[in-house]
Amino acid sequence: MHISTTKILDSLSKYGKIEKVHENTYFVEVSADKVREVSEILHWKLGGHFSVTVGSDERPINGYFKVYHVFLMDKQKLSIIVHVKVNPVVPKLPSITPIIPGANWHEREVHDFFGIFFEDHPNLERLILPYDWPKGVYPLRKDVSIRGLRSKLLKNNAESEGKRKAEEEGYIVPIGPYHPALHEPEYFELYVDGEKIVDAKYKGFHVHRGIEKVAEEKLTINQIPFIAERICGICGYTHNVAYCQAVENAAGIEVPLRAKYIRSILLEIERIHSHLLWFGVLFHLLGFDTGFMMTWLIREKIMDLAEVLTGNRKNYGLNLVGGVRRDINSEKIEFSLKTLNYVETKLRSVLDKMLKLKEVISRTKNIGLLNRNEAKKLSVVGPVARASGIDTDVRKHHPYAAYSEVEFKVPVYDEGDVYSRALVRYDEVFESINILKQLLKNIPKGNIMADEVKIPEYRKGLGLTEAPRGENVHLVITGRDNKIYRWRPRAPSYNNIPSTLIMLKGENLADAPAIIASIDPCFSCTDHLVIIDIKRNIKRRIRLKELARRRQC
Amino acid sequence: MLYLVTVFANIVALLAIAPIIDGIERKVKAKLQCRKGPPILQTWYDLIKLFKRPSIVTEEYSIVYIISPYIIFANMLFALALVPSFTRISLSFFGDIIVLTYLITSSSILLAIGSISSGNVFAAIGASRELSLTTLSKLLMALTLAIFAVLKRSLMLETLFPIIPPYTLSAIASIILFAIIAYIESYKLPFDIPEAEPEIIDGILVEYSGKSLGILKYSMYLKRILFFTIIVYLILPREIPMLLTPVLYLISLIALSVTYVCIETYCGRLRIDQALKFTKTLVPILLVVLIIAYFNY
Amino acid sequence: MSARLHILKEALRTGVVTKKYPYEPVKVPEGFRGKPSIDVEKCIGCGACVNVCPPNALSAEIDLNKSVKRIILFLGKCIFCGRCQDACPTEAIKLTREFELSTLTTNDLYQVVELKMAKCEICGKPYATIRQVLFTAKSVPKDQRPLLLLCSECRSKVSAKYISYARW
Amino acid sequence: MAEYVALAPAAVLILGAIISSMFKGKLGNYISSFFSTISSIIMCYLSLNVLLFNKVFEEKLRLISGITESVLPINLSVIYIRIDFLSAFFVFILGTVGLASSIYGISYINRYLHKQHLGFYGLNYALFLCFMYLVFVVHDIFWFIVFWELMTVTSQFLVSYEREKAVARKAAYKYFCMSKGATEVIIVSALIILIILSGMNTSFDTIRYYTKSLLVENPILANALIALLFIGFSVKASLVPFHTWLPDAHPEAPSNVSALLSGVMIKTSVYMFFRIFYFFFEPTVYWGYIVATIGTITLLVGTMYAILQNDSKRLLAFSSIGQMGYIVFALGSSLLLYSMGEKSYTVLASVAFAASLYHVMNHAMFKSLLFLTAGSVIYRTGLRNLNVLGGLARFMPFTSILTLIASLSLAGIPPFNGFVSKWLIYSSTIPSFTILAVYGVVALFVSAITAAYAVKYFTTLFTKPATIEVEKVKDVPLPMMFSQILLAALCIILGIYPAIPLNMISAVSKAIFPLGNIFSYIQVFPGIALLKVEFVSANSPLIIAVGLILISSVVAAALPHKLNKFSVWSCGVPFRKYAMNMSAASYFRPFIRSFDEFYLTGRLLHKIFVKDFIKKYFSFTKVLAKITENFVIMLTLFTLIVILMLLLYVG
Repeated sequence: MHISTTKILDSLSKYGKIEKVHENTYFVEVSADKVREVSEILHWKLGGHFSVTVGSDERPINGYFKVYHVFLMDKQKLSIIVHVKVNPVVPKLPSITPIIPGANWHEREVHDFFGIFFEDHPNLERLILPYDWPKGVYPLRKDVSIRGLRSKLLKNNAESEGKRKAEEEGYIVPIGPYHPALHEPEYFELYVDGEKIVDAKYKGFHVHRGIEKVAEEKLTINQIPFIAERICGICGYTHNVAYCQAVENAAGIEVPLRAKYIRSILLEIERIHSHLLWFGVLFHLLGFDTGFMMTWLIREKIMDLAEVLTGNRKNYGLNLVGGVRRDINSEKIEFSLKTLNYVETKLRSVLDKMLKLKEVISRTKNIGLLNRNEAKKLSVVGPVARASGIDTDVRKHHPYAAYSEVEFKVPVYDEGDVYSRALVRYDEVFESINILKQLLKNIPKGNIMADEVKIPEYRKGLGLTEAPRGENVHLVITGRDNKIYRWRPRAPSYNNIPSTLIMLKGENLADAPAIIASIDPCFSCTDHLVIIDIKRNIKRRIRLKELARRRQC
Repeated sequence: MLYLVTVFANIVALLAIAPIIDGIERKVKAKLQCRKGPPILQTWYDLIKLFKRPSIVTEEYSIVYIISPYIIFANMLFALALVPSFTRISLSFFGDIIVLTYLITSSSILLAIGSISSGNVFAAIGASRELSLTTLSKLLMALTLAIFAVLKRSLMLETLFPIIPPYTLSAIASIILFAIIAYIESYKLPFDIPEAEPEIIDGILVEYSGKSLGILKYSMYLKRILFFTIIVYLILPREIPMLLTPVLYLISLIALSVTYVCIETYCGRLRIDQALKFTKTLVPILLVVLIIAYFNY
Repeated sequence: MSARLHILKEALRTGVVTKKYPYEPVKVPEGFRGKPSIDVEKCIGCGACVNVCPPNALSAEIDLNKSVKRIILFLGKCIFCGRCQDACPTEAIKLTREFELSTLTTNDLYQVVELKMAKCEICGKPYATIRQVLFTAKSVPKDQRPLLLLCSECRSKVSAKYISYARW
Repeated sequence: MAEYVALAPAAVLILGAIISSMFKGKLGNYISSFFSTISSIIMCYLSLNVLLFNKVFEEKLRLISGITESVLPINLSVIYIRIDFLSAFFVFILGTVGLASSIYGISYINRYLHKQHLGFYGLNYALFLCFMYLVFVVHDIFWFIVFWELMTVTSQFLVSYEREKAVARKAAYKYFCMSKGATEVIIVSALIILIILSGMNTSFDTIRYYTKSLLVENPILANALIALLFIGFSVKASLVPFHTWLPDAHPEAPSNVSALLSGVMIKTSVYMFFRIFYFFFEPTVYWGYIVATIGTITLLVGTMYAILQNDSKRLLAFSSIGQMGYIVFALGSSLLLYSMGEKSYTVLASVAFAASLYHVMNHAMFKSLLFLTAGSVIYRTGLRNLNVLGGLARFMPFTSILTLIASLSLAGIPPFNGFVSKWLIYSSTIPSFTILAVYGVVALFVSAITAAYAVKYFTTLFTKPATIEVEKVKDVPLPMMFSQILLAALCIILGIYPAIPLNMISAVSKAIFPLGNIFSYIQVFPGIALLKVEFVSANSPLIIAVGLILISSVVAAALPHKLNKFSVWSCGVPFRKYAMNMSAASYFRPFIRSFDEFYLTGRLLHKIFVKDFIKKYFSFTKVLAKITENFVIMLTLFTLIVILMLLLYVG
């Protein structure tokens, strides 16, 4: 049942004023009490999915706090942004988490940084700020400056650990910030009974660096791409491109086609090297070190290719608002096609043999299950969604850069276990290779930088890209004198990590690292996670009811 | 007296080559993974570095946690004394097979007690896995020893060793099965579950450090050498001249460890319940071979 | 079983890939962005690179009593993005292909370029380096060249007077 | 006076019982413990005299003839008491364990001061010891059954000592019914013997005279008698089909009593097994098979269920069943190997016989020590739940070392006594290449599981960090400590110098074992006993083993050893001691999971034989009760029977 764009816009118009910001992106002004209704329609009825919630302190401009809920309608290739005015004296807003559980973290973050209170949100505790952060200081508000905050910090009160009941049966296993299985600082606490995981919690955000505040106060528009690129240690270039596209959309700058091609080429190179890295990590977690060594051996070739094209293995540093800084001559295209053929033949022969090994299959088949309904509720993105039967891919549904000029297939599986996520990534690597070939063959002539780059103030822009881990959303509000007023980067793992808590339940302790790694979490993008519970199997009946009650909230 | 001297010489020689064999294994594994790999003496360098370091103790520790590495080391030394290595002379007496199984089990039991009493939850998980695996692999060990005893009508290693001459089906089958069990016991990859590095941070050895960790690792290498020597001497015929035995023994030792490494590099790690299921499937096979051996085919 | 043999064959065919890095130097492609270095002859101390450097690795410092302007490049903060190379009018600062930065003392990572500053004719306050004045002189029409010798305040006063005279 | 000395321990005990029953408070306990300590010392003295200096104590006790003469044709006035070698061996065990548990009881029982009547405990405890002694010593079938019954009654009172706990009452009731049922069977067989064979003469020698050759003359009757006696005594020995009472009864009794229950009481039936198979009847092949098979099943079931338990004393109770399995398996294999008759098997048969008796002594020592340590943990913390307990090593250092010794000897680790007896069992069964070889291998496997739950018992109690706040717990008072040290010392001595117990056993084997002295087949070395086989190399392994251990520990001590403390590594998060440690229940979860079928069949059998059987039994009795109450039906039934009798008489 394909709902046309116009039909959506009419049904939304009765809720508030619709304003077209740039090509197929609409801002809908909605009053506070209608927010739940609109999100219900957009997320569940019209087949779109909730993407991000952004708060912004626009008192200097129009004297209000603003909360933007971004919804992406995949089938109709639309992005709808519902925004609500919040009066600064009593910052209160009805929460949409009861309808869309995926918005849980987003609203807690807005509460942390802007002090906006969300009514009947299940657990509106502190998500990102450390527990010794002074109460009532909301960092992203305009009147708070980052200088001089250090003195106000409270003394470090370690979380008091309640005494447990005497006859506890199970025990806690901390997969903590420094754990050999996961190469970034995140903290899972698994409640384990025997070898079975009963419950899991995530307490995270150990590496939150507050880049949004730094970008607003210190950096100019053309300096932010370089910090955007360093959000993630593996998929940095997608953030760079997403930011530049957001500003270009906001300012209405037309990027030349050749620059778009170069951007897409490097995005695909980054996707291949990220997926190969993931395969290596997975084989290492399953104890199959030869696979780890072999996949990374092939990945080295891709890193060398990136080094030739951009001058650096990982931080390409290629983008500025309005275009690209370095061109690709025919000799480089020749070199890239040669490496791509080598990589493709090598991968065809080695990687699918490794995926067919008995122990690899037995350790990944139907483990860490996430069914389609759970995935839709938590609005997971990228390979995790595609492995659970949801067909979302920003390159196909919201084409950006040069993706509208190439044909490619989006792999979708519906078992939703670790093995199907591996298969999704396996197909995507080969899809990227054939996209790269198409791009390199018919790259058009032309200059690589938009001729005049003029950025008006207080314009809103939405930048979307498909990172290797999922859809990447950057919302930008341009500011005065070459600075940005508000910049909200949302990395894909931000939506994916809550789904690990569901995947981990009932699984074996030995599979926990493989499950956590299966969503390919990039913690520096979203940074971090939490704790545990103990299962008493003596009084099994009573315990289960209490566990069920606790899980509803 | 000469007898005792040769036995001690044997042990000292084995103590020297155990880490070197492990070094060779690491080198071969690296080559199979397209890596250059560390030098052969790397294991010795690690051990020496570990022996220099003081061992750190947790607040929760108890005496067992400190003394168990040394008792395990002593067990391994005694086991090595029982087994003929470079020379055929060894300390065997009637029924020393049973003492051998007891030594191996008691070493893994002491390791489990030591690691649990370190108080760390990962050590406890590793220890519980280790105990489950040891009890089952001890059953397999007991069955194979019964087969050997039935084949050779004696419980003495001395009489047992060249088991091949009567080329019966059960003799060959028992050697293959013993090789599999040796593979499981020496924690080669599909079965290195107690120290599963990524899952429970080196499980059993997580709280050990410095000297005690060095000794534990050393006794693990000795355990591997012990199993290799038993397999080698099961095949080595008795007639070869005295001088040739040490050289032949060394070559076959290296060959055996290289084959084990080749298998190991291409296997992923099994979960504890899968590993137990695998060991359970071995039991009926062993019973069948035992019955065949009884009617000495 | 066949899968494992195939991988074994593949591994043996590719042979050893790793290199003993410190002993065998790693060759680097020609477009590689290494550490920047300032060419002292060409640098005119204009500070364009200082404005454009994202992590503020480059900073400028004016020493009034010695009337000297220093451009300081601290490699510890540098992210090798090459923006300074694009912004430099005289291509003084360039990215080399050198990437090994490990040193025992941090001041190896500093590169300081000291340039004498020209003093303003009227108020005598040093306002720009001599080279910068010469460089801008080339692109300024002959009749306004004397204005270049004044600091920005005096120049605005003089040119304001100059305009008011012209109107009558 | 000398000939009354055999009765001295019994007399002292009865005196102690009567005096102590008068005092309600601590005095009751002190008096009975004092008297029982003296009597156990006398028992040890007597048995050592018999065993080592082969003195013989023999009595004929003449009762007041008036009562018994007239009523029954059997002349019950005379009680034959003789301490021959077999009973001396068991009396020695009773003496040592009794000594330890009575001294232990002095301070342990004060725990029940205000809750229970200590005098009642004193009375029962002393009588229990006295009747056990008499059971070992009496050589008269009628009086044996009397003392056997009294022993069950007194132990039943001791098990249900904590009256207010319903569990204890139910366990004692179950224990009493099962052993009562068993003694019915024994009484039936005794009657058959008296009536058909020995013509009302109840002394053991006369019975032996008749039964010795019975197997040849009338095999059916002989086998029937052996079967009845075997079933009767196997309930008390908790062999598999009848073992369900033990795991409930032993944990409920006070710890020093459960030490006696596990250590000595279940050995009384082993004593009778030896009597039946060696003293009264000849060992036969098929009985060898039956006994060995039941022994193996018992050791498998007992150990497999011991691993599941999370309650310290219940775990020990199940382990007692397992170890009883070992003893009966060794006995069975000695029967089988002896009756096979081949020359090569006689060596193995004598070794099996020695192994069985040796394991009886070892098991008595380390099991009672384990129960005493569990008791001292209960004395200090009041808890038996292994999940919650832990980390006591720092507070109770001595008890933890003693438990380490006991659990290592239970696991059968070389220097301790468990190893030698188990080692003898294997070296007698595996090389026999009969069905016993398979049983031997199963026993070897099961010994690994015993080691596993020994580890579980020791680590959960002492080394694993506790999951509750363990307040300032001091070590146990002196009397309890002394008894534990006594038993631990015995464990080590019996382990390192097997010559001592083997001499005792050889004395026993000379008396009743047809093959004569076992020393002709065993060569004893410190720490290990080897079979006298042609090619035994001359060296003594244990000395070299001890040498190696010394060397490695010296090397270890030489290297600089600085212990600096650091917090437990828990991935960078502050280590929460109570939350982050593994509970006892999840110790062997993978192992137990992999043997699910075994436990399923166990549960199934339990359901069929026990639950359904009791349900049917109760429903049946209800119906029967209804019939008997109803007068009319009874009357008609009675007349019918009378008519029937008349018809028969006439016909």
